[in-house]
Amino acid sequence: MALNKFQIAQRIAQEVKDGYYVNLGIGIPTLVANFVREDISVEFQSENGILGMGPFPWEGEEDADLINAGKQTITALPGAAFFDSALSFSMIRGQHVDLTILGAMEVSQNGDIANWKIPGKMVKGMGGAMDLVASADRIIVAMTHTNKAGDSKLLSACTLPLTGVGCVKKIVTDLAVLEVRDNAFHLLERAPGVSVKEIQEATEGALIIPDEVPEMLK
Amino acid sequence: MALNKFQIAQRIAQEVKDGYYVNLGIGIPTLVANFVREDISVEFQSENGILGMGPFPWEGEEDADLINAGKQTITALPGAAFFDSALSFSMIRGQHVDLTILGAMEVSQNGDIANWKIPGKMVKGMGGAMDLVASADRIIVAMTHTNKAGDSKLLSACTLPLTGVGCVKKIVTDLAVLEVRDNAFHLLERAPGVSVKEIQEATEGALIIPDEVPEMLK
Amino acid sequence: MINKTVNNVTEACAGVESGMTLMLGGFGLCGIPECAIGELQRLGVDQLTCISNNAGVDDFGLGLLLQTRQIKTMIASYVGENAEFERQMLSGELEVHLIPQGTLAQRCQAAQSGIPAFYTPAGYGTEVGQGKEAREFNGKMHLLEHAFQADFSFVKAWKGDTAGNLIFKGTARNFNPNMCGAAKITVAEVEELVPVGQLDPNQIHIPGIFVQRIFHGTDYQKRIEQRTVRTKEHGA
Amino acid sequence: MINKTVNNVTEACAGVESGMTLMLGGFGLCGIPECAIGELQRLGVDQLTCISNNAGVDDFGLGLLLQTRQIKTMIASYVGENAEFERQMLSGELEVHLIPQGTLAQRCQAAQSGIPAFYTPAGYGTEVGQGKEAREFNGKMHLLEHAFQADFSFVKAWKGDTAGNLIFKGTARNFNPNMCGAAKITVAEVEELVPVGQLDPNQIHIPGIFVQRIFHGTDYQKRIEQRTVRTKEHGA
Repeated sequence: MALNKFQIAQRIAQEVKDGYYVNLGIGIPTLVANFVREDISVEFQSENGILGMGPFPWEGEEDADLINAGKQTITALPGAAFFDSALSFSMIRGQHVDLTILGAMEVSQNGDIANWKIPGKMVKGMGGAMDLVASADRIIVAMTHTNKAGDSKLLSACTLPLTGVGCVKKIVTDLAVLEVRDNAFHLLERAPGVSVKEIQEATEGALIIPDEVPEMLK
Repeated sequence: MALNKFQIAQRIAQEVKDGYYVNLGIGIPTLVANFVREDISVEFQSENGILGMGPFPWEGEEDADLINAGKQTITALPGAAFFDSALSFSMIRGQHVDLTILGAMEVSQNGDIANWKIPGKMVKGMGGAMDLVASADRIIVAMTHTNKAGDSKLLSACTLPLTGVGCVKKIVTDLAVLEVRDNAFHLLERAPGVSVKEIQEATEGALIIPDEVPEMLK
Repeated sequence: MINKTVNNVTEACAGVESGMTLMLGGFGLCGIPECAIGELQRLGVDQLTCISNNAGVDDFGLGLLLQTRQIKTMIASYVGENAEFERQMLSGELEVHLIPQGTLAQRCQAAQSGIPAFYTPAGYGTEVGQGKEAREFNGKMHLLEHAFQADFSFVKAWKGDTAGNLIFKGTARNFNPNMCGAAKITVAEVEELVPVGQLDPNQIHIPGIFVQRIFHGTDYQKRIEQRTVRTKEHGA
Repeated sequence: MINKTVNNVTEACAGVESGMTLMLGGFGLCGIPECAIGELQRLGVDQLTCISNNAGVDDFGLGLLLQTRQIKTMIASYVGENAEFERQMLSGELEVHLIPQGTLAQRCQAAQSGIPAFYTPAGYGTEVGQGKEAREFNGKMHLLEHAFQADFSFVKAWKGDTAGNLIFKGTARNFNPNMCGAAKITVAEVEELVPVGQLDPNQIHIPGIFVQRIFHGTDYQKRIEQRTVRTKEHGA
C-alpha cells in the first residue's frame, strides 16, 4: 500500500545520521523531525535564521519573533543560535549543512528538480530552494510519485521551470525509494505491498530495476 | 618654520567635521584624535574591529583584548561596538567611513600614493591601506614634505610600488596644505613662516601656486 | 557619539519619493518595519521598487502598499502568502523579480560591503540564470550577481541606542542586519531605544555607522502567520 | 546538540600534516590561537602555508613557527613586527604573499560562504592587481579575488559551548569569526567552555555549524605588543 505522508517522513528519517545538520523544507520534510532516532544528535537549521530548532511551543508560549522558514511558531533548543540571512546562506552555500530534504513537483532522471513555479498559474517563488539544491551535497526529495491528475512526477525531463540541475541524488515517494544516477532512476526499495509493476507504471523516466527490490524497513 | 608632527595633526584636525566616522592610520594620523574640536561628534574606527575608539587606558587598566590597528592598547567609549574584520572592511569598502587619514612615502600629482613597500628593503605590508585608499571618498595624507635624504615626497610620478591610484585629494605636510587635482599639486596654505619658494623647492611634482597663499590658521 | 535619533516615523521617512527603490527587512511578517510601512502608506508615495524577501499578507506588511498600488516592482524570493500579490502579478499590473533567497541576502550584504558583484551557484541552469554571466569555479558553474542599489533601507531591530547601534531578537533578525548600510539612507525602528553605553559593545549586531536614522517604534502588532503549538495533552 | 568537544589541543590538531594550508585567527598578538600554535610547533609539521593577518613577533605567535622554519609560505597583510620574518623573506627562504587586509578578510568569508569569487576595488593599479582580472563596475575598476582553500582553520574565542557556538571578546574578535568554516576543519580554542544552554542564542557570534572541534585552552599569555597608557598626572 502506498505510504502516507507520515510514513514517507519516517522512511526519510532513516537517512538522517548522527552529527548531521539538516535543513527541512515545507510540507512532508518538516514531518521528518518527528521520526529521527532519539539516540543520535542532529540539529535542524531553518534558513530564516536559526540553528537548533526545537518543537512547536506550548500553547500560549508562541513568540512572533521565533518562527521557522514555513512561518510557523517554533522553539529554540538549548545550544541554539540565531543569525542573519546572509550567514544563514553561508551555512547552506558553504556546504556546512549536511542534508537537505525538500519537496518537488517534478524530478528528472538526470537529477533536475522543479518545485517553484507553474507558468501562468502558480508563482510562489523559490525561497531558499535554489540555494539549497545548488549547494547541498546530499539532497533527498520527498514527494508523491504521481500528481493529483495521476501523472508521473519522475520524468525523463522536467516540463516545469527548473529549481536546480543535476542535483537530486535520492527520492522517497509514497511508492518507492530511488537513487538518481547515470541518467536514470534506480529503484532501491518499494513501499510495503507495492509491486514493482505499480512503480514502473507510475514512473515516466528511465527506471532501472534490480533483480531484487526489498520492501522498505520500518 | 616647518611644522612638527603635532602641528601637522592639529592642522588636519580642522578637516574633521561633525558627524564624521574617521579612520586614522599609524603615526601622525593617530595624533589627530587629540586635536579634534570637542563641540563636534566624531567616531574613530580602527580596522581591526572597533568603532568608538577612546583614549589610551589608564595605567594598569590595559586589556590585551582591546587594541587598535597600531597594536596599541586603547579604550572603548560608551556607544562603541566591536566587530569582525570582514564587517570592518564592509564599513571601509562600502564607503561608510567618511574620512581616512594616513601617512605616505610618496604621493604623485595625479593622486597616486605609495606607502607600503621599498623593494629589496622594507616589506611591512599594506595592512588595510589598499582597501582604505581604494574606497574612501575623502583621503588626507599626513607626511613630511621631504624624506630624510631631503628628497621631495610630492612627485610627478611615484617611484615606489603603489598603494592606490588617483585617490589622494589632500595633503598636509610640515610645510604646506595642498589639494591634488587636474594632475597637479595646488598650494592652499603654507606653514607659518615658510615661504612659497621653500615649498616650491621641496616639491618635485607640478605645483600650482595661486597669487595669494595664506598661512595656516591654528 | 554621533546621534542618529529622529523624533518619529515621519522624520525618519523624510525624503522618500515616488519612484524610489526601497529595501525592507523581515521574513514573512517577522521582524518587518511596521512603523515605516505604515508611514509609507500615509505618504502615498508610489511607483516604488521594493526589495524584501516576502510581500506581506493581504492586509499587513507590504500587502498594505500593494492594496494601495504603491508598488511598481517587487524584488523578493517568496510571495506565496499573498493573494492580491498573485493577482497583480499574473495580471501584469505588478512587475516581479523572484530571486533565490540566499542571493537576495548576499546582494544586500554586497551593497553594504562595497562588493559590486560576486559569484554564486544558486540558480545556474534555471531561468534565474538567463542573461547572466556564468562561470566555472572548482568544477562547478556559478552565476555573476550584483550588489543592489537602493535609496532607502527600512529595518526593524529589538534594541538600539542613540548612536544607531542595533541588536535584533530571535529570528526577527533575518534580512534586517544585511540591509543596514545597503542603501543610501538606512532607517532603523526599534522597540527599545536606549542612551549610549547601555548596550554591551560586544553584543551589538550592527554598529551605528550603518544607520543614518533611528527612532522608537510604537504600536507593534507582530502578527503571527502560522500559529503552531503543542498541546499539553498530545505532548511533544 | 551535536557535541564538538575534544579533550585537549593534541586531539584538536589531529590530522594536521606537513605541506597543509592553515588559517590562523588574530590581529597582531590579539586573539591568536596560542594553544594551537604551540601544538603545531611540538608536532613539527613543516612546509606549511599559513594564512593570517600578521606573522607574530620574533618569539611569539606565528614567529614561533618561523623560528623553527615550519612555514614555507605566508599569506598576510602586515608583517612589520617581525625581524626574523623580514630576514627570511628578503633572503628568499620564505615565500610571502602580501594582500590587502580587507581582501584577506573577504577571501576568508567567501570560503566560509561558498562564494568562489568576488570583486573588490582594493589593489587595483598596484602590484596586487598583476595577473588578476580587472573589471569596471559603476565607473570604478575592481579586481576579481577568490575564496581561500585551506585544510585547517585555527581560531581563538572567549567563550564557547560544547555545540561549538562561539563568542569573541573586544578586538580579539578580528579575523577569527571569518575563518570559522572557511577551511575543511575548524578548530576553536576558548578561554571558557560551557555546557549548551548557557550562552544566549541571540548573542552567539559564530554558530557551531562552522566549528568541527572545540577545546578549553589554557595558559594564555595574551601578550601586549604596544602598551600605551594615560597617566593620572598627564590626564587624557
